[in-house]
Amino acid sequence: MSDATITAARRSPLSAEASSLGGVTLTPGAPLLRLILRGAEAAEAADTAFGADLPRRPNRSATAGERAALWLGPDEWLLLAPESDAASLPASLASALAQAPHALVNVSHRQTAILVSGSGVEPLLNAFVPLELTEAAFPVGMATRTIFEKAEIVLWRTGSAAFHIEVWRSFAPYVWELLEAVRRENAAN
Amino acid sequence: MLLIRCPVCEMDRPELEFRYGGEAHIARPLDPSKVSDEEWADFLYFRTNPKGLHVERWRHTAGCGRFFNAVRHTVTDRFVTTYKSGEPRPDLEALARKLESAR
Amino acid sequence: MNAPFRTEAGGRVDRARPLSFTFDGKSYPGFEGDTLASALLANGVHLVGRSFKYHRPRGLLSAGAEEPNALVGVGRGGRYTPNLRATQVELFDGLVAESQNRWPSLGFDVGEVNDLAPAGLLSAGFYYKTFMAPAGAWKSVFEPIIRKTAGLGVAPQEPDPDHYTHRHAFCDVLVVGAGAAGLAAALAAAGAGARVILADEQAELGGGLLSERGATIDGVEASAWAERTVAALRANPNVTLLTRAQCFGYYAQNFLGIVERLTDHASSPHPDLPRERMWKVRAKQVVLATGAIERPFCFPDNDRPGVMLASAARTYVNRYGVRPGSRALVFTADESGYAAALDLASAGLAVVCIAELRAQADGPGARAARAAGLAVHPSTVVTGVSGRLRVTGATLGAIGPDGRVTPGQTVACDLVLMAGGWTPAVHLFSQSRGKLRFDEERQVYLPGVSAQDERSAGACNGTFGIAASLAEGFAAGADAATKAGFAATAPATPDVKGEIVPAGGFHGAVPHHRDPQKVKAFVDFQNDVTAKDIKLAVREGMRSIEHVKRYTTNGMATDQGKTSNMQGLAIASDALGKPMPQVGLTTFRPPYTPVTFGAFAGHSRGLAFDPIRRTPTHDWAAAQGAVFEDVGMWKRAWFFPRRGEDMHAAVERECRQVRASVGIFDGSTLGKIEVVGPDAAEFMNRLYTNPWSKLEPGRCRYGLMLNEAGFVMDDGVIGRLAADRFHVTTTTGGAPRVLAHMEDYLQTEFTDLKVWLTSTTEQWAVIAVQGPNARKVLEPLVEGIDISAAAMPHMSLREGRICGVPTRLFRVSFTGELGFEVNVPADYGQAVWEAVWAEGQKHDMVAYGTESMHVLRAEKGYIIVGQETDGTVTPNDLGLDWAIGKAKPDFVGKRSLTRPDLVKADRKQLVGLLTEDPAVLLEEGAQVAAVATPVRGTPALGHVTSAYRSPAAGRSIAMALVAGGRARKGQTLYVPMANGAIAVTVTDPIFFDPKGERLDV
Amino acid sequence: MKFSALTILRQALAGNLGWPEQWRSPEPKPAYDAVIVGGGGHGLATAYYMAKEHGMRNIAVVERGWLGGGNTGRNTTIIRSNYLWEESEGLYEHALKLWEGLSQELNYNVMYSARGVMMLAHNVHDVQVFKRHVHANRLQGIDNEWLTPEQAKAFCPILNIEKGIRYPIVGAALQRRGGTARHDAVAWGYARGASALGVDIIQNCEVTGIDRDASGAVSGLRTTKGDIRTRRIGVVAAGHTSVVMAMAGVRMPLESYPLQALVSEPVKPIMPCVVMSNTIHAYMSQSDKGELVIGAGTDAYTSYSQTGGLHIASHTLDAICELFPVVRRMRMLRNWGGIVDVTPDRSPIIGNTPVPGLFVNCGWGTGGFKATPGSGHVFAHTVARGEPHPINAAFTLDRFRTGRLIDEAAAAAVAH
Repeated sequence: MSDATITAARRSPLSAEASSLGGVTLTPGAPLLRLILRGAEAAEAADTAFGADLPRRPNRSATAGERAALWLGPDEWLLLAPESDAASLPASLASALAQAPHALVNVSHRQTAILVSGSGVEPLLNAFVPLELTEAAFPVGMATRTIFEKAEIVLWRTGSAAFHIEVWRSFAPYVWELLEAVRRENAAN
Repeated sequence: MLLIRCPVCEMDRPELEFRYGGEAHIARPLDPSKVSDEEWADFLYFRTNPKGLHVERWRHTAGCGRFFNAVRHTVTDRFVTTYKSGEPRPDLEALARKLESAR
Repeated sequence: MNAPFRTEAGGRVDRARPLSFTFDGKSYPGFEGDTLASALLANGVHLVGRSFKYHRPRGLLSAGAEEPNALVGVGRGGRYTPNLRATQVELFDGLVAESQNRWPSLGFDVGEVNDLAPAGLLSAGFYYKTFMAPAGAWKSVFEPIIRKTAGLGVAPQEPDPDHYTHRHAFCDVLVVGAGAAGLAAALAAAGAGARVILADEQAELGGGLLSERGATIDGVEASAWAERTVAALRANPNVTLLTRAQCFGYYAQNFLGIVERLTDHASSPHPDLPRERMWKVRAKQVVLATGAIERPFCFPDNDRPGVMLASAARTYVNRYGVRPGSRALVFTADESGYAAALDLASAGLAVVCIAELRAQADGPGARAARAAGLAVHPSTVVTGVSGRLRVTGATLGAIGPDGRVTPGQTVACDLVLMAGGWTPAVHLFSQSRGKLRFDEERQVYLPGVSAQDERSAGACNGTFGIAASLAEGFAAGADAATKAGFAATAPATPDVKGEIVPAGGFHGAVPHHRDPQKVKAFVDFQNDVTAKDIKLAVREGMRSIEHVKRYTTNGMATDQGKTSNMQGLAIASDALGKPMPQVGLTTFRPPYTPVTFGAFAGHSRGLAFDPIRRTPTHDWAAAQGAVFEDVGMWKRAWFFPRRGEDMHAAVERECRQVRASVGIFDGSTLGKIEVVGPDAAEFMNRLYTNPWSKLEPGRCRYGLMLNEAGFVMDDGVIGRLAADRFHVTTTTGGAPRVLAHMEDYLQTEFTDLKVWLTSTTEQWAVIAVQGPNARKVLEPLVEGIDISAAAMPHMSLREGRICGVPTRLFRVSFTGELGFEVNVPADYGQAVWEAVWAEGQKHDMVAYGTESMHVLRAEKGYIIVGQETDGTVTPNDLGLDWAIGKAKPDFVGKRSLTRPDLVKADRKQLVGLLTEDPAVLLEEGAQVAAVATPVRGTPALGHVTSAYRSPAAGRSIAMALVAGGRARKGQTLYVPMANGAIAVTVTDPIFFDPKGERLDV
Repeated sequence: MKFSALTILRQALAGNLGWPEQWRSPEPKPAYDAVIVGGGGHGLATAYYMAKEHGMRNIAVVERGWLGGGNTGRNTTIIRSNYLWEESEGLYEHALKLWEGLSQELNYNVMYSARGVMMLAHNVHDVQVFKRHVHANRLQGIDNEWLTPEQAKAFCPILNIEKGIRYPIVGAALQRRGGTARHDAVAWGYARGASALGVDIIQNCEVTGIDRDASGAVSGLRTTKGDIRTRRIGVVAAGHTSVVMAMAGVRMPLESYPLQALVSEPVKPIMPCVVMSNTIHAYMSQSDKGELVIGAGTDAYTSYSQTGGLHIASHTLDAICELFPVVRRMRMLRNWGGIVDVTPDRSPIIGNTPVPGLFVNCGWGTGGFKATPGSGHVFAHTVARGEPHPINAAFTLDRFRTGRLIDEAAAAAVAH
């Protein structure tokens, strides 16, 4: 679907604005084109069409320019691309993959991003995320679905002290508010 | 909270990410219309429920999303092994012997 | 103001920072670094509490977590906390504490009459034997009295204003306890490069080293060595030091719970700071260095204020600079008693004498004591004390060679110290499922075979003394680091001089010469369990230690038997004539010390208790004054009242308007699953009862899903977008369950199918436009789709645009009217909604909520899964046989439908019920009977599943599941209510437009 | 010796030296007319009623550990009978009626306390489900009434009925005759009663095998205290039923799950009744000693480990603190787990098995304690007569073949 001619106002599930406190910056992510690609047999064709090799190694991501492919399962990838790709990429992917059994589903609006960065990011996330987040255990480029207290998220480490959270839209305010609460706590410490 | 090795992610991951799926290797009859009520009840409801090694299904719901199988000791809750769906059921007696000798 | 029992110098309190606090309304001075207990003692206050059953006056037994007596309430209002141990409450300026379980005052407590009752009347288990007559009196008379007298403190009366937080943490080596062994372990492990967490319950790290006076380590005082070591650890970035952090639970796979107190010690903490943080630690290796707990002696009146553990007295003098009395009698069976005596003497207390229970008094302790001029009496026991609110003296007895006790002298003293030996704190080890072993020589349980990756070091492992604990700690830390993958060697043990190493100990009741019926010798202080109670339990046939514990309540108080369990076991073992290990050991359960509920809950509170899921158009509905209902985690608009309207009026208006013109409804919460792949249709064939192969792209079909047992699990409209792509909808509450069910079959049963499932619930905002004018509203907004009746029939699906936004437009109806469901990407939901609403104003469009949706569908006899069904209902029961693809060889649940009970004629079937009086509304859940007043015990015929006032039918309507219902059409049945039965007629469950003429327009 | 205030006084004056053993602890005889496997409340009650009402005196109860050491001594002691289906109503109401006179029947104060059990409704669906229960119960003469939030708060003053909270309370179903009892006393009271009637109660005696004769019928059992010959075995082994039944070659539709409970430190009375919330998974009462007694649903996976996960306690307590905000500063004193045996329809199996002479009473899941007297009473009939009592006739093993399930859990399922 192309969003090129849309006139209706777009409304993000998060009304919050970016801010820094106690060494941690929270930023609501900008709109992205998000595609779920399923089907291991389609991966090879997708590598070329997407422009970044889809990671075959569990829990890893690959990026090329502003595009990123996150491994979510052995035959499941979350493809992220700038919104400007919305007009062309889904169609070009679909035609490139036509010969391989697969499923390509647009989930651009299903979820939204929360960007968390700064020196205190690991203990902040570890208030709710049960995974070890040291760089040794969760290196830059690692991405996985996991639990955030009572919500499910995709957690992707984009830098030494930077994480990108993907969360379903109705859970986004919950995740944001909890992050905000613990950010205040840790700043007071 | 248990730590479970997901054979797909090839990582130890916290129990919170998983959903238990009951006893493993209970195959749905290929043609259910051919089985008797007794056999169907057995498939639906009757389980081994052992006190000891249990072969069971888990799904890494908040992870890779895959179902896989595990052998867990139901008294200690210790996982002996996990393996991908579709792989053969391990020899429990051999596993038990291995456990015994490792003690 | 100076506290009278404060030493002139010494201790680790900060004398430059005086504080003031109140206890029972009276103000006292203290210092920063005091506990409430040390500050009270400094002021000469020994009476701090009352016991549970007998309301005996009680003082401070200990200086730590094992304290059974000194429970106090601290704080005010919502921050009031009952049952805190004065020994663990850190003093801050303005602290308010009060005693508990007493009336009218601590000094004069009416409840103490229980102590005067005939000896043995309130013995163990007495309440099992009485209060049975007359029947009913238990509930009305006895129990209320017992309940009032039981309990300790008073629960807070207001909600807690504080907040709590959690943190998951990971380390190579977790060290629990920061005494000599723990510090050494942390040092060794961190030195090897391991990531270490060191947690200790106290405000200052150092454990017993902080209470040590005589010993030096590498030439410096033990406490100075501790300071130096802590500083070194703090400087290491791989080490996390947690103070005020109680490790309370040891769970499977080296997962441990630690609760850290962050604000309780501060008079005005930062408001953003949580009160407590729960650490959930996954450690590769664990070192338990949890120390040991000194055992009191069980002798008559051993509970009087002023009777104290020797180690506690030592801590008060050495660590807090407090004299716990003036004239001390030391009663010991362990070398450590002498260490206490020597320390008290150096602090200026008079040590009356040392009563040594053992026959031999020539160990290192006794020798040092004699050298210091202290009197040591071997084979001597304390047989009682005088004084009620405070000890005034003690009587001694001599143990003869036959074991009998002859009365001895009475000594005047205001402090009786007990050094009965040490019980290793194996609680966490035992929680880890490690097997304890009984040490015959010392008669204690020690860590035996490990079940997890842990080891114990120091006193908790039965290794006493600073030097030995340091050596074992170093070794344990090195071992842990090595097993965690680091090259580690144990550092050389420092040179320790001048320590008296604990050795000895005694178990069971102290022998005495007094009439056992007239004295009380306490085993469990808080629960008032005496040695006699334990013997009585054994006499009554309680042979398992668990029975003894439960019958007497020994060890079940808030200290969980830290000072009483081993004593109780020893006495029971004696009474049974069996060695202790054969009597058994009660299980150690988490938590080690009580943990705040709030700390467990963490941030899951208030509106963050569960995520609140709102739809993309929630704000619009809220602005229109919608009332919302909870469905799962979702907030759904329930109805839209106008000024002065109640729900009934609003719903009636909404329903009428939908049927008269057009309504708009938010369907976004419906579950949506995109089923894609070459085998998509075959997958649908197997998961739903209906046939899907022949459904053409662009068409929709009602789908019915069963569980494998044959019962209806979910339903929804399913559209085919392309040969290989279905847009599946589910119920709101069923969405996650349906997807999990589908994945289960796809991944583990139907692995031959090439098809994939993606949840799209939140991708789409769903705007239902329903009513005869629905097409008129949408026509001007839709681009690229011909929505005319000819081009887009009922149950079809088109892709195109609306308001410039891509849409999947369904022509479906859950109202029986012409209807569309507009799916648009969620971020555009509100904008499109507003555009539709604006267009709808030309047609008197009404916004309606879930209640009207329910009425409209019920008028048409459409079921709601979860309302007409309850997990025991088959398609046939619902009259939905038409939805079953009979030609299909198999689908999930098909085989079960032929089970004997599922084909019976008398199954409950869905019917309509019409009340004789159309104004009478049935109640949902009401039962249906064949007669107006059924005999009790007669099974009901069924129940009312849905009941509404129907504007379209102009009367009340109802649906019900009734046994053999379809054959009863036309019959009169009854719905018995509390105020009489309501007569009803059985009908078809369709109350409006039975031919569906309004749909096809 | 009959227990009474008078004997207590008399004994107290005599130094409490004259109390006899509450039950005998004999060694097993070589043969019994019947053996009950499992010395929990249900097993002991079975033996008691077999002796008392069916005249069987040559019988034994064998228990692997100590009496009442399983779920009897680990549960949160809630008693109620306001179930949905007629079969369940009959069974639990039978039990409740026995509870009402149990202390007098046994001459042992089991402290049955009819303080009321209140089940909270948090949404429209809950209201529909609970009202259905209220109506069904009324028709069967079982008390169960509907309360408004204000009435619920009047009944339990610490309940939070504010409207704006995450899961507001929109009503409640109250069974006033429901309540609690002292769990250990139930086991001890039945043991004392059974022992007095001649039943041998043998603790620390684990069953290691079940013998069958050529016809396949039960001929005896093997234990750690020797072999015992008997033609009738009643298995009442709760979470361990699958293990015992496997010894006779009988597979069961059971799975064993840990169920956690916890208590707070004792405080003066603040909680006059039992409150349950199925929607947010928590329930609470206050013991006569002052402890808040709290439970939740089962752990997520089958296990015989009597320790659960930390996160389970967290989920239980966050719910409790929402319902009762004044307890947030209260502290957890003790947390433990039991092993409950769960059937596919969450209702028990009480009756004959395919093996002649072998009877089973199991599958009580999280609801066994409340049924103790009724379960023992009807199972005694079943074992003694060889056929079920009318009250347990529907609770057959065969229902899983025919599909005639008694599904209390499904009836409360949430959807729409």
